[in-house]
Amino acid sequence: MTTARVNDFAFKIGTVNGTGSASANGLIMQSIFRMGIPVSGKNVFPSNIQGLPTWYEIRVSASGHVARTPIFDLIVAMNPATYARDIEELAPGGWLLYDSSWPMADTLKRDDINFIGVPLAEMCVSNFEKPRERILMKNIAYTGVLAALLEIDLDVVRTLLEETFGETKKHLLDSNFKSIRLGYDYATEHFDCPLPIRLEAMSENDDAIIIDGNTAAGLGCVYAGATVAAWYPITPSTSLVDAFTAFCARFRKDPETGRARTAIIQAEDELAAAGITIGAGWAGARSFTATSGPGIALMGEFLGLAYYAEVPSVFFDIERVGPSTGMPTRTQQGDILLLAYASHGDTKHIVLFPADPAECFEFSVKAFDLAERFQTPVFVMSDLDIGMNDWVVPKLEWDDEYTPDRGKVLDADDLEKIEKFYRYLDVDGDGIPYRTIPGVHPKGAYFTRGSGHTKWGTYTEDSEEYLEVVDRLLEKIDSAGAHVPSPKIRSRPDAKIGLVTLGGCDGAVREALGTLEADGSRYDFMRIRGFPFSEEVTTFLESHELNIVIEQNRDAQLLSLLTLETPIAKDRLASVRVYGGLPMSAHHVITGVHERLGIGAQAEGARA
Amino acid sequence: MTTARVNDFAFKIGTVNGTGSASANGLIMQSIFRMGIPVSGKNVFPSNIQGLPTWYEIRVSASGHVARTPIFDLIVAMNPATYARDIEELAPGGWLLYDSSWPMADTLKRDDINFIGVPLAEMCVSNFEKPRERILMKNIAYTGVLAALLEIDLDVVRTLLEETFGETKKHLLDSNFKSIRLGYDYATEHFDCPLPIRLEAMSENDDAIIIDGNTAAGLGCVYAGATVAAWYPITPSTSLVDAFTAFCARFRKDPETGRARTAIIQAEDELAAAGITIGAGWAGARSFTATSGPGIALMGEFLGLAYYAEVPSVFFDIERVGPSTGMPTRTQQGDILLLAYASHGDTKHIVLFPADPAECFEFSVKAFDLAERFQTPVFVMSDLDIGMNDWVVPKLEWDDEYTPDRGKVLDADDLEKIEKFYRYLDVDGDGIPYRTIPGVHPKGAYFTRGSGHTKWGTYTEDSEEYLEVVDRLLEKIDSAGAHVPSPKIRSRPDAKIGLVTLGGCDGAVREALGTLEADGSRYDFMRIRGFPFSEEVTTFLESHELNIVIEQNRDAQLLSLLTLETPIAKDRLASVRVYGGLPMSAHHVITGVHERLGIGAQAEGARA
Amino acid sequence: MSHITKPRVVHPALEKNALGLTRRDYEGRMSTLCAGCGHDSVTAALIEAVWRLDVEPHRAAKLSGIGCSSKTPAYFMSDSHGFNSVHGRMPSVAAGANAANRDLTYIGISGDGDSLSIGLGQLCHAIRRNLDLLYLIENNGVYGLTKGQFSASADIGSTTKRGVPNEQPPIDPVLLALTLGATFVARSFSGDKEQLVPIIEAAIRHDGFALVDVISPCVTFNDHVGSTKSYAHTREHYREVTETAFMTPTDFVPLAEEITADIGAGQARDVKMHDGSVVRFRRVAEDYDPTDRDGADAYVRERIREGEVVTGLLFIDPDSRDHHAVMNTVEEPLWDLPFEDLCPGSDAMEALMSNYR
Amino acid sequence: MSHITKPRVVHPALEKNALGLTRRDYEGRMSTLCAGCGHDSVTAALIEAVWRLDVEPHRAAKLSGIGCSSKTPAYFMSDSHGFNSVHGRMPSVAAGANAANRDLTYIGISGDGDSLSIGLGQLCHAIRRNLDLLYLIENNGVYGLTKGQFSASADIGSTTKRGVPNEQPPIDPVLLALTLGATFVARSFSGDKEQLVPIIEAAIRHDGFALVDVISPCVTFNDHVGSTKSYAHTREHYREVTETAFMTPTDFVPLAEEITADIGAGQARDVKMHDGSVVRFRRVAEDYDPTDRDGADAYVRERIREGEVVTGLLFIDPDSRDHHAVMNTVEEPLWDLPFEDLCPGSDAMEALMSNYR
Ligand SMILES: Cc1ncc(C[n+]2csc(CCOP(=O)(O)OP(=O)(O)O)c2C)c(N)n1
Ligand SMILES: Cc1ncc(C[n+]2csc(CCOP(=O)(O)OP(=O)(O)O)c2C)c(N)n1
Ligand code: SF4
Ligand code: SF4
Ligand SMILES: [Mg+2]
Ligand SMILES: [Mg+2]
Repeated sequence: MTTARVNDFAFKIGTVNGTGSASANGLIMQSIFRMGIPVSGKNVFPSNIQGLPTWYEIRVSASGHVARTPIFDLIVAMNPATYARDIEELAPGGWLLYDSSWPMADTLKRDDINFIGVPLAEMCVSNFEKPRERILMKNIAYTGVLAALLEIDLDVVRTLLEETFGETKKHLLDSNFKSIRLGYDYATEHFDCPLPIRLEAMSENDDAIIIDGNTAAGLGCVYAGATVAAWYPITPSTSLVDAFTAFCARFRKDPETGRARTAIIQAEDELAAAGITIGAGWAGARSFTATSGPGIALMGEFLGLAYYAEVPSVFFDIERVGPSTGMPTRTQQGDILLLAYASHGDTKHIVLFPADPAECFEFSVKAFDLAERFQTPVFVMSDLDIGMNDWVVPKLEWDDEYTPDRGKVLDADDLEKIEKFYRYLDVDGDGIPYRTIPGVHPKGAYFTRGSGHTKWGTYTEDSEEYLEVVDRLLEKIDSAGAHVPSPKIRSRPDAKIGLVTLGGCDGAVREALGTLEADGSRYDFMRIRGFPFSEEVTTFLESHELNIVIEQNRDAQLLSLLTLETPIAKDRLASVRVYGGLPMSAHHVITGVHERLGIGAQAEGARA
Repeated sequence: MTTARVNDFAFKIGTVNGTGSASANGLIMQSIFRMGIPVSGKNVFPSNIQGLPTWYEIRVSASGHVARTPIFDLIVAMNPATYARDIEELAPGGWLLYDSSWPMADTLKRDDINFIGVPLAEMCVSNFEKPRERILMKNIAYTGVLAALLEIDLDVVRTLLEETFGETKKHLLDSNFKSIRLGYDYATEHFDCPLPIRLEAMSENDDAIIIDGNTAAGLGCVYAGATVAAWYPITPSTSLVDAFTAFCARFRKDPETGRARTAIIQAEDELAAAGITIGAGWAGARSFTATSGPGIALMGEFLGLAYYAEVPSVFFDIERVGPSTGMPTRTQQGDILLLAYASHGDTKHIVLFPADPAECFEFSVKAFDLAERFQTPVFVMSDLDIGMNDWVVPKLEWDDEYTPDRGKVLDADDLEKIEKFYRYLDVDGDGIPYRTIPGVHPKGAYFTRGSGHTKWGTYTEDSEEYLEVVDRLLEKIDSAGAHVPSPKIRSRPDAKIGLVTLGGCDGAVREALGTLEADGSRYDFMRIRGFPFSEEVTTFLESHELNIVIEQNRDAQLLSLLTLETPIAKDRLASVRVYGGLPMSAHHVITGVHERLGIGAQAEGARA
Repeated sequence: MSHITKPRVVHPALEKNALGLTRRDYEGRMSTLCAGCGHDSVTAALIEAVWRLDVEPHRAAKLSGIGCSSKTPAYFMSDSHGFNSVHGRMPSVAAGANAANRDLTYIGISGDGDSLSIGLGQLCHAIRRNLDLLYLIENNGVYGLTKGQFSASADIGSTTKRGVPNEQPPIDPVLLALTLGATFVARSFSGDKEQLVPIIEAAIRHDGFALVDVISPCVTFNDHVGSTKSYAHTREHYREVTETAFMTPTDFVPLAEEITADIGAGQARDVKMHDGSVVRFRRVAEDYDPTDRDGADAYVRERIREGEVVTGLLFIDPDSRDHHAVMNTVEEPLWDLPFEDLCPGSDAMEALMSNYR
Repeated sequence: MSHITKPRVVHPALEKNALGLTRRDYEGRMSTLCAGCGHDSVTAALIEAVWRLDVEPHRAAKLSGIGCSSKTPAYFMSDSHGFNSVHGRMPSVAAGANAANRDLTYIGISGDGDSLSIGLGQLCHAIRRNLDLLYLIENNGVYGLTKGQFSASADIGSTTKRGVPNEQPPIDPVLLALTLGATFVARSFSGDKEQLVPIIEAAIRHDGFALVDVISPCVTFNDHVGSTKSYAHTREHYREVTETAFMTPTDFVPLAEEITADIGAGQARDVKMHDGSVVRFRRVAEDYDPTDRDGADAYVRERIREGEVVTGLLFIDPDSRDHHAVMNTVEEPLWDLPFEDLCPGSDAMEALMSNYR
């Protein structure tokens, strides 16, 4: 398996969380990126703060595959607590780098892999004085070892360190680089460097960045002009608001007074976060909240209010593994049905499904436009993998021609002209009434309520009057199907089978297509990007004998939604699901698809 | 339309709420019942406490039809504010009884109906002294008029009054009966009594009672042995806990000490009510809460916990019109999908669908058995119509052989015998692990959590360990399909079309069958009574070319659930929906079914 | 609230306020509450107060949760923006609206059930934020709309209509607010419009969260003998407090006017509000300092021990800084900032991208 | 808790308690908290207290919400029943469990985030119910598990690691509990096991809701200069209070023992608990009466104004009646009542049916 491979391998680093390994891992990832090589990183971390095993997985792929791969050619095992597991996970012929300051139990040894022992702790003890420094530098030192083994460009590493520490923190720069050199020198001295798996500079990343989805989404909210954010901390959504906060500190201060052009409110819980978001949307601001499954479960009542009272508002669901508290630091797509139909009674919501940070940015902006156009809550469904992992994506760009679509808002002039304003009247026959912003004009005042109301905006308990409004709502939301991001479709002539997916499964499915088609089979591919589904989704499904829906949850929730919300016959949908909490890999997809089609070994189930 | 009809007509009484008309209406309903005639009553009341229009609808049907009928032969219009509407709603040839103490505007008059003016207020003013009495007696007096017009047996009325007031409140008995006589005498004197629509004693009700679903459900909880009830008031569920409380005061006091054998806790909100219910279930009690849509929407997070941590608990959802606050005093079946899949992540829940108070009683008991057998939250889905209206049902019976199914519980003896207890281990291969009650035995202690756990009950963040548990959960819940109440099926030879419904639509659909089959057509009928669906549900669906699913919500939620959870092809399901907030009538079903089949006038849509 | 500065015309005979509007212009839809419900009297006081303050109707937002009390916003100021939200969650909706547009006058109406049970967390946190909002609780000790269950403000020993006594300690919104750092705390009675109106006026003008707990009897479910929230009980125990010359603010003197010294100087105490308005306290107990939080708290506790219903404007923090001040947001309503001021644009984006390489 | 009457063996040298169990038998899984986290010291104190009280492990239920603090139940008493529920909602789960089985010892562990933000409403209502529960808040002023955001207990002026000061008034669980009628209120410090252990013992024995607010520093996110919940700050301001001879209960003397008068009679004050146990207060300020709610409240407020962290068992209501007493439930655990006592049976049904005709 681990034959000589340039720019095409995967390795991971196992450490203890809270020991500063995050910066070392980021440095390695970024160095490879700066070498122009396609790379992706996945952080597999525990739900605690300090002292437990954590891994950082790096995949290098000249051909640009970004999905997680569960097979590792090299493992940096810095955590004795996970030696056994790390050793077990290594591909035959692979390399295990460990800290040989302490001997490794022979029982752990495996014959078919290579052990690379470097006395990292020892080296740091003899080269650094302060106890804290000794611990931190140990984690930096393996960077140096890896640089030698994999041929990471040391100049790039040095430049990155310089950028990080600048002139002011020169001492840190020095100690960091010193420990990297220690590792590097030790490795070149003691081992055959480089390994058969190694790096070679490319120039694939000139127009790319490394970014996580939450940062990109936070930035999207800034660019969309959101001014009110309400939130309650919850993994893995917290960093979205953190990013928004940081960007606002940079971009949203009044240059003269230094005062904030944004209100960012840490709410007391998710119910309050939803209420603040809705209150602000009602009062005319672009407002949002970010949360995860448990938060959405708590927002149910408020979501129904926003739907029925038609209040624009944006909700980010950065999903983690459910049910209940589940595994807060693992990824899943388990809230699809919940988002589509959140709240009691008859409701339906617009949901966007970004696949990577670039789309997180794009769809954040889109979400506000849709929320205001359709006067309703809009969900952006992301997940821990997209939201918190490092993705290489094209540089984000901004079109200065963009103006926010505030939807059908009557301003003071408009109101001046009309005789009387009725908030819930479908004047144009498009299912969307006009709204007003409170305080703008005396004629714009109206009463908002979650109880039965007529199209004139008055209270009612009358069947017919009630029906007029809820029937229009259904029509309104369904009409949004034509405005959500259209699916990404790749067609082959004569393909009889469609692979259908959404969100972060994208990379795995696209990568799998290569293998699946290697035998001459032909598949079409569709990644769905929004709900309600557009015509194109139906057309795609209808044009294949079988559509295999690939997603990350137990209950085939996307397949369910397609079943309910498109005319496709049920026997033309099949399911591949991966929902153990780690990002999907091409391997999962291939075995899953083969299994559905009765091809090859059935051994590995779809649930792996 | 209003030709002579004995024991087969409908009338309604329009009054102002908070004026004591409820007891008069109950008296009329009960008198007809005591005359042995099949009767049903629907209370159409506003969401406030006093001063708004309210109606009480009574349908008399010798053939035992219980569904609401929207066509009235007689209206008692006691509320001038609704004269116009009441007059409009009367069937041609019908009778409008009103208080002629004040003249009725000529503009309101209709030529094709009969006006019966009785100076009720005047009569009461000249016959009663106290102002309060004068008002109250006015509402009783129309009972007397109706007795004359419809031939309600005055002896029955008198007996009922005697039962109500007993010896101690003789003065009330007298004044009530006096005012009834006033009305009766006036009517016999001034009008041709009886009307062509009239009553005639039967003996259909010897083994029947009049009861509402919430009372019956509350009684069911007593008989099931529930000891902890937690709730937060919300229409239309409040009366369920009120009934439970009253029954416990009667049946659940320690005979010696007078102390309560039940804890009934008015929680601070629905989240707390859910938490208390779950905590009590965990600690070994049969516990429940009752709420309505908004409450369920708030309980989402807790429901996921109970599902994943496998805590038996019973949740009554007495539905009202959504979304959001909606119409709190109107009925709907809008929470079907919410209940089936409540909470974030992959979840699925057992739901029971009673159709009338008798089943409310029966299914309450069943719900506790299922909750403990499957160690999971169980919903009983009722609604305002079933829960708060007066239904004539067979007397409730109790089998003293019943013992609660507490499911797979290890008691002290069992624990003594085993080596080690693992809470989440599927020992028997049925998907259901054993549980213990806290405090019973040292070996029974275990740790309960909503976060990732292994089958051994320990914390995990590992994919495989996580999957073992959630996969078993799915299997466990699906296996409950064989244990929920089986569907009620009525089959005809060669019927190609199945009518499928649930809950309170039952009466309307069964009544409609008569008309639908009048032309020789043949329909099968299935009323679904539980989810997950049993094999019989699938078999029924599969054996019909077309299944028309009749339900009370906008979004065809039962149809959706059948689509997702049975193998039936989508094109073999069609939908009839009535969701304006009033109970379904046969009329709605007939027009809806005809429309689906392209028969007859398409004028009246299904959404009526 | 921060941006209302118009002086009012006070000649009592004039029926129009400075905006040329009559009290009728501040009315709402017909009440659907029970005849005699305390809440309708509160509505009348609200109408009087906003009329006196010359609030432009369309510049006011009325928010509520769910309950009989929460229907109040429908019954005044038809020409204002109303939001009847969900049960117990009005504070968060108000916080969001206020964040988006700090320039409106925010009037929140709640009930004791809405505020002290399901909504308790939100109430407490709105206090902490010092959200610029009049938060008026129509407190009747019961859940009216769901037919008379005890609420969390029911006093120990207070009985239901059927005579069942409450045994759980009440949550007193006044003590709670004082404990949580509220900057404006008052209690009044729906039956005392004279006292209530100026309190509402001051509360609206207050720059921050103004809690006004109004005992507002429920005639249908909690006005019987045995109830401590009945008209009779409140009048009786309320009067006592007034007789002991405890504090009530009786005159709210806005900016434009001179302070008329119609009472002995020794008896009056003026507290200046952020916008220069003055709250004058009369009939206040000798050494009562309405700006001393702990003192107010101790006094109220002591009087409660004596079974009294202390009413009046009990505490005010003249240095109150509302949520926007804490957030240091710009003066303009956020919702209305020009998009150019919000969107960094393509150049900034390009520059930013270098951080992600 | 109502049904624990076993006396304990107090000879300090003995390593076994009356049940023959060592402290080790009360330990739990290895902590996964940060090295030095205050919460782990609280765990140690909990172990000591339950060991001393001879709590039978399987007769105890440990409940929590979500947070670093809420993980505590996993770290003590492996042989007890644990329930790590959902964020902020432990009080309701505990209320349900207690309703079903009043015979267990209920130990609830929460954090300041869990208790004072998302869980504030439930905490307040558990206090009102006087739920028989030790409710221990591991209070560090931040959300530890989500990486250091301010919680609602953060003091005004306390800064984040980066120096950003908090500007919202803190919710003080002690003042809150006193205001809401809590029957047992204490504050302690994770760093003072000597003080904490007897407080926990008394709290467990208390017949009702026992709030124990423990300042428990977060070494990772809130132990820097500028934080008012750091070890250093707490030690400093905490010591002062002790020096001023403010109250701390230092001896918890259970039923079976005689009260040893090892301190001057004038300095000691004994409060007898419902089960005959006694809480002895020493080093209490001269005229401090730990059974005077309003007095306690005023004292704590005054000391807070002086910047002090008042610790000790601050208030106890010896007449406390827990939720079951208020509900007047039978003595036996409800879950275990024989079905015959619960189900009225067929005859009763038949009789009842006549009411519905
Ligand atoms: C989530 C939710 N739960 C319960 C209800 C039912 N409900 C409506 S009003 C109310 C209580 C109102 O009491 P309060 O706030 O004191 O108002 P009042 O009617 O007494 O003025 C309740 C429980 C609801 N509307 N929403
Ligand atoms: C419904 C929900 N929202 C948010 C979270 C995320 N969360 C986990 S712990 C926590 C805060 C914990 O703070 P605290 O209770 O003070 O505990 P500490 O970690 O400081 O001990 C939050 C917000 C969650 N688990 N559930
Ligand atoms: S029920 Fe009570 S609170 Fe509601 S309107 Fe009637 S009197 Fe007022
Ligand atoms: S983050 Fe803070 S509270 Fe959490 S374990 Fe670490 S030190 Fe303790
Ligand atoms: Mg109330
Ligand atoms: Mg904390």
